[in-house]
Amino acid sequence: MIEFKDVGLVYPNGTVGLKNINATIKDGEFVVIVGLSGAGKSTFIRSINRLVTPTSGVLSIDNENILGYKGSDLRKLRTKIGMIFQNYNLVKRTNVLKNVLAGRLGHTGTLRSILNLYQKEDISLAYESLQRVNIGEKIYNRADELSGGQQQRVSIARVLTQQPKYILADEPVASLDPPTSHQVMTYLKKINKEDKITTIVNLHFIDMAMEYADRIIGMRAGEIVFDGPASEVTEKTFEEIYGRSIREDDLRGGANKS
Amino acid sequence: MIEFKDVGLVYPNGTVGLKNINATIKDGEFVVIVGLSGAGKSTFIRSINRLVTPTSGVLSIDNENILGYKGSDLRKLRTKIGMIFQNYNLVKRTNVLKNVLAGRLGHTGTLRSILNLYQKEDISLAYESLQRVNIGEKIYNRADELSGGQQQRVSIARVLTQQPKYILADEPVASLDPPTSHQVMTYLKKINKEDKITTIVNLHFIDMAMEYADRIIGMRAGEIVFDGPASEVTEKTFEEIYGRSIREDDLRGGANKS
Amino acid sequence: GGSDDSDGEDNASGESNDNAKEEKGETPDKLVMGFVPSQDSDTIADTVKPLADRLGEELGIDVEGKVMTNYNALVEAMGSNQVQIGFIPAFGYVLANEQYDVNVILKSVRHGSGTYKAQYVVRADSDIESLADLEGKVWTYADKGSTSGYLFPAYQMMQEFDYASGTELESDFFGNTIAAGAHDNAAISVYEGDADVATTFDDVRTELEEEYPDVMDKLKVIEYTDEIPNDTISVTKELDEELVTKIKEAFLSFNEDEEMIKIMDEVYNWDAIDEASDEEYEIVKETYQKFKDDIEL
Amino acid sequence: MTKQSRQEMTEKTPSIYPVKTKLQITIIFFIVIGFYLFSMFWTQREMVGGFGNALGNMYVVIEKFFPPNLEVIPKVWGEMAQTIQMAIIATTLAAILTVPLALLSAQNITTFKPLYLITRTFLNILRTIPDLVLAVIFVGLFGVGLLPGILALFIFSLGILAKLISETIESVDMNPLEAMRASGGNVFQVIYFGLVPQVLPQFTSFVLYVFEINIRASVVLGLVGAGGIGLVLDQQLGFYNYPNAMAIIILIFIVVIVIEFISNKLREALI
Amino acid sequence: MASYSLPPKQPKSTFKIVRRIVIFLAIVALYVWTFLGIDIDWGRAFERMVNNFSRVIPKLFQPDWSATSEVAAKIWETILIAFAGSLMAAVLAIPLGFLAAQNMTRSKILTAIGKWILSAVRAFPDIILAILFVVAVGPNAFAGVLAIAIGSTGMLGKLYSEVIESIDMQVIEAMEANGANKIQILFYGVIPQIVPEFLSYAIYRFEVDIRASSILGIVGAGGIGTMIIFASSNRNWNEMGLILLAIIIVVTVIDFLSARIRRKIV
Ligand SMILES: Nc1ncnc2c1ncn2[C@@H]1O[C@H](COP(=O)(O)OP(=O)(O)OP(=O)(O)O)[C@@H](O)[C@H]1O
Ligand SMILES: Nc1ncnc2c1ncn2[C@@H]1O[C@H](COP(=O)(O)OP(=O)(O)OP(=O)(O)O)[C@@H](O)[C@H]1O
Ligand SMILES: [Mg+2]
Ligand SMILES: [Mg+2]
Repeated sequence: MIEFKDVGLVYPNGTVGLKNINATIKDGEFVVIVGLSGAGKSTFIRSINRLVTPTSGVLSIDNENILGYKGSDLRKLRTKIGMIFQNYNLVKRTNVLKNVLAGRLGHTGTLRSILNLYQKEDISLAYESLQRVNIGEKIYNRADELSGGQQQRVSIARVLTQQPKYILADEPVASLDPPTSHQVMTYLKKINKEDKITTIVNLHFIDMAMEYADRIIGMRAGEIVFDGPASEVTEKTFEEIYGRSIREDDLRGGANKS
Repeated sequence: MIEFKDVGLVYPNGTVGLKNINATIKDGEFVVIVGLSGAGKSTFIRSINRLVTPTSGVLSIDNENILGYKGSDLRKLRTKIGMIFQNYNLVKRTNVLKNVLAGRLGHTGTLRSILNLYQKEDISLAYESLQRVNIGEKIYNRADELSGGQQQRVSIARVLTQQPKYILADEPVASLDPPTSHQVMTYLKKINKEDKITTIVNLHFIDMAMEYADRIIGMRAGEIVFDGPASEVTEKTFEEIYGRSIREDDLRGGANKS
Repeated sequence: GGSDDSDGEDNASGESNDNAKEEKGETPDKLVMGFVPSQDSDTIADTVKPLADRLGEELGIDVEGKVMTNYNALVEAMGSNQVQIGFIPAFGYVLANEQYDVNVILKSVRHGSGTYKAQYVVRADSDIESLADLEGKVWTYADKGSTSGYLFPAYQMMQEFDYASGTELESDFFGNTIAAGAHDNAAISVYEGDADVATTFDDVRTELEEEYPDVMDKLKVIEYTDEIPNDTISVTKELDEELVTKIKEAFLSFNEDEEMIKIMDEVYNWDAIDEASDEEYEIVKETYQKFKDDIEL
Repeated sequence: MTKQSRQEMTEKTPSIYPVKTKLQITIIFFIVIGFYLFSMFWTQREMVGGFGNALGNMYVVIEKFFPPNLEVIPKVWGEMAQTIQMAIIATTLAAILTVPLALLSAQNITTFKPLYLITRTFLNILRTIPDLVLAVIFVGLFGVGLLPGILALFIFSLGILAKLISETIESVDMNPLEAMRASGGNVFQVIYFGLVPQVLPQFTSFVLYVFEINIRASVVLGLVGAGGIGLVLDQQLGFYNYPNAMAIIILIFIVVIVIEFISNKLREALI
Repeated sequence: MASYSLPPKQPKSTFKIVRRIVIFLAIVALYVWTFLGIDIDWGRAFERMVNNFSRVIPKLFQPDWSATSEVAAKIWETILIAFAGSLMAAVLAIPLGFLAAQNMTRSKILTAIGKWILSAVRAFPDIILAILFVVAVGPNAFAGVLAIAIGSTGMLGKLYSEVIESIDMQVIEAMEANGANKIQILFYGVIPQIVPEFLSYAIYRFEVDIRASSILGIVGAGGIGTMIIFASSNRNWNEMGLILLAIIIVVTVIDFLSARIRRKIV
């Protein structure tokens, strides 16, 4: 369970990233966060595995406040949270299998991992994960030989190999075309259901959000402006999230918005 | 007027890019081409300004077959065709005004352009174009300081400055979020109507295509599978273009498709 | 005392290592002979192997010959007793003697003499007849470390025209000076008219004859310096007296050996090897001392 | 994939690298290491002393360089200046001539293959000639003086610069160039507007890098009578004035640092 | 359009204008200083080149084949020494490269120290390195190996640190996000990204070391550089021609081989 209590975050340069965030995400949920560029979606997600650190409030995971975590506590926390990035963040020149095994790093001793002495179980787990996202035959290809959709699937396999309790995905489909986007979202959803992994995804597209989410959180300027099941989303919600003047703006050209 | 007569294109490596293309695009039309990745949309568009050269058939523009063009003929042809790219293709380290003035290169002598001796008219034209896409105040910013939507607007201004008879746009909104995408499409439509510039746009999204197009051309595996007004598009057309098994494919994950 | 180098490898012949800090008079079972070819000669040999091999045979000890292109390196190597026998030009010997008490035992004999001279070369058609005519002219020499190219002629002129230092000589007596890098380059500079006088060993022109057939006619020698002692064969102070004597005898025995005479002549242009003592190099020392402070900057 | 075959594949867990690549890399690795061991053995075979006193001996020599006699720095300033001037001229010439050569030897710009291959080969050969040989040949041609030194530096820098810059050109974003071409620009315009802004910062830092190399190469120039700081350094070493030599080294070090500083500032201003 | 709507003039801060003028003036002054300081008689230089051309250049193209076996032996020695030296440098430069890279050593002071060490090493002339190592291990090939190793470390370390500074840090973030520790990130995230460039630079340096082997002459290790010195002292242009040919062949072969190896590994 992830609990935000009055969480706020101000970046060192003074930009407000999060403001008064209150939300509880229960185990096994599939939550999609939507909002305009700069709304604070990434900041929200990255607070959870402490890639950024909120400056006020309490953020607890499994009933422990994680905001004070350091060193090995932090690494242990991160080991149970998998993350998927917009640009896949694979090591381009390394092969797919090794990229996926990187997901096990948190569970493997330093020496063992440096010497490439993975346990058979780990390698077998990695291979299974790759097969789950249907890319088992590419294990020895280098990551940069794959298409965008394939790379994103590898990064999902990496997270699966990590066997996390939570998965965070920061705009996992922003660089992909629509059919491939659907593929990737389908995989995420499948994993969420099959493995009961709590999944939090950032998306730009509210339509796609509605198709996959159990619950949608809408953000705007660092605040939560909507929080509820996908079925409750209305035209009005849309306006709340994207700002009431969006269509007009569109037509006028809204020079400074994008 | 652009006329494709039995146009075919085989890439040097043997890939068939276009097959038996027959189509006539009348002056002033706003045509959107849709199709899956690899369908041949880019190949189609790039044939028109000869960034690729069809290997068979006749492609005439304003009643002249352009397939044999070389050197200065080719440059003259390109001067009257403006092109907008998915990744904006701006020179990142150069300021906006200079990027836009690059649209005048075809009209300016080499020496003049290298010495930055643009005619007053050219500068004024560039500035006006920037104002038309509502970005006049950014003229001295470097291109890499702008957001994606702003960069795409600069690239539209560049094309406007070229004062072309035709505009080609190869997935102009694929890197943008939906509100910004609509903005950009709106500008393109506006220019098409105001200046009577024939416009051909590639899109992935058939819904967006239907919103803006006068006419839609659907492609699949290098061939035209649909050609008609947006109003004639049905669920069946959709299936024809994207292939009947798309949803299934999606669910199965279709390892090698993306 | 030094610790092991990073590689930590030990050398097979490690025990033979006798170094600067040990007692005098050791007899190593391998000798290293360093050779810095003298720029002050018409052929510049690039090998020391024939001499090293023969010496090894005579002494019954392994002798390794090494050609080095810089005498600082050789002097330092003798200082740390990495090299025990050095073939060093006169000037290098003076340094080695001053810094590390290296001792001269032998010298080479060229053209029947244990010494050589430096010469003043001018264009044959110039009106320079004597050193006095050089005033205000352009002087070129190999480099300031060259005994025949710079030290001796400069000393000679300083005495003749009463200058206290080489710097003064260069700036007040001559119009300009050029360090040409090598004796042949200095002579060519005069030949081509870039300079008026070159000071070189005697006789650099023979070396140029092949490329510049008319060099003998175009360039004339107006003056010579005092005699400069030839290249030395020196040993480090750590070497055992007895061994030194044996080395000396071995070298001297080459003078009786037809085959060695031939090698010495062909490879090094030597006629023979002769005994030498430190006193003979006094004149070089004096010259060196004169300039050491001057070069000091 | 049938369920059964999947099961099979899962059971025999794959190795981290495909066996073939693993084998090849292992072989290459062992060849390199083997050759290294051989060359280490070979180079050490005639060592007499072992490492027993290596550091002690070095210390004795290093000690002689200290304390550096900083008083000489003002006196050698003229020579340092001359070295810098030669390096400036050589670097400038190389920077200018590099432009056409680098363009001709960049595969993405010169699509006419024979021309590209000829330039490439020419540059490769140019780069293989040692600076010492260049200096000697130019002295043979021009006699002693500044010119042969400058020319040797020039040719040497040209080889390095053209290689580095052509590699930079090959890695630029070709999209803007295509956009320029699509709007009817000719070759020169495309290069000037699309390529130049992209490579300019790299170009500057490479030129300054080569400038630094040229300053340090001045020791070679001393050998051929081209003067400069290298000659003075040689002289001081020759007369056993080690503290003076150390001061000169410190001066060279300072000049190198200053160039690096300027290089960084210029790059910041350009990027 | 009768009147043009020209854009507003670019707003430039006076600081920038002043800075630009200062840089411009400084560069002009630098060149004026340079050309005033260097005086070359171009007419005479040209005349001399015409006179000397036939003395030198044709002979370079008539290599003295009789020296073939000696040149071959020397170049083999050179390859061995340069190989051992550059490989040692390639390894020594790694820690220094990391120390000097801003994105790895997140301390400004350590980075500065790293960069200073590298600059200092680069400022040391070959001849002094050679003297130090002759004293340390005697006049032999191994002294040459050490001198080359140290001499190359300065440049390789600098190039390495630049490569490290340009890696994709997002990948590192991804590994941080799944709980990897610093050393694991180094081996999984950093090293795969830098290996190809490190390899290219090391091989490039190997070529440079073969060419610049005159240092070997100083330490009495022979090598091709010594032959160059003697060929030039004896004005033996034919032999120089052969040496040049040998170097060109060897460097080209190394280039070819290394390109193949690199393709395998990268
Ligand atoms: N490292 C940072 N330092 C300062 N400000 C930052 C930093 N990262 C983000 N911000 C600012 O914080 C705000 C929220 O950014 P965030 O990246 O969370 O938005 P987002 O919703 O993920 O947007 P996008 O859709 O563009 O990814 C923005 O105004 C952004 O400019
Ligand atoms: N330069 C090329 N050489 C060889 N084959 C090519 C080349 N460019 C494109 N192709 C191939 O031609 C076919 C059509 O490609 P095209 O780029 O026109 O598709 P597209 O519809 O634009 O796809 P996308 O939506 O991915 O841009 C594809 O199979 C593609 O792989
Ligand atoms: Mg974000
Ligand atoms: Mg396309």
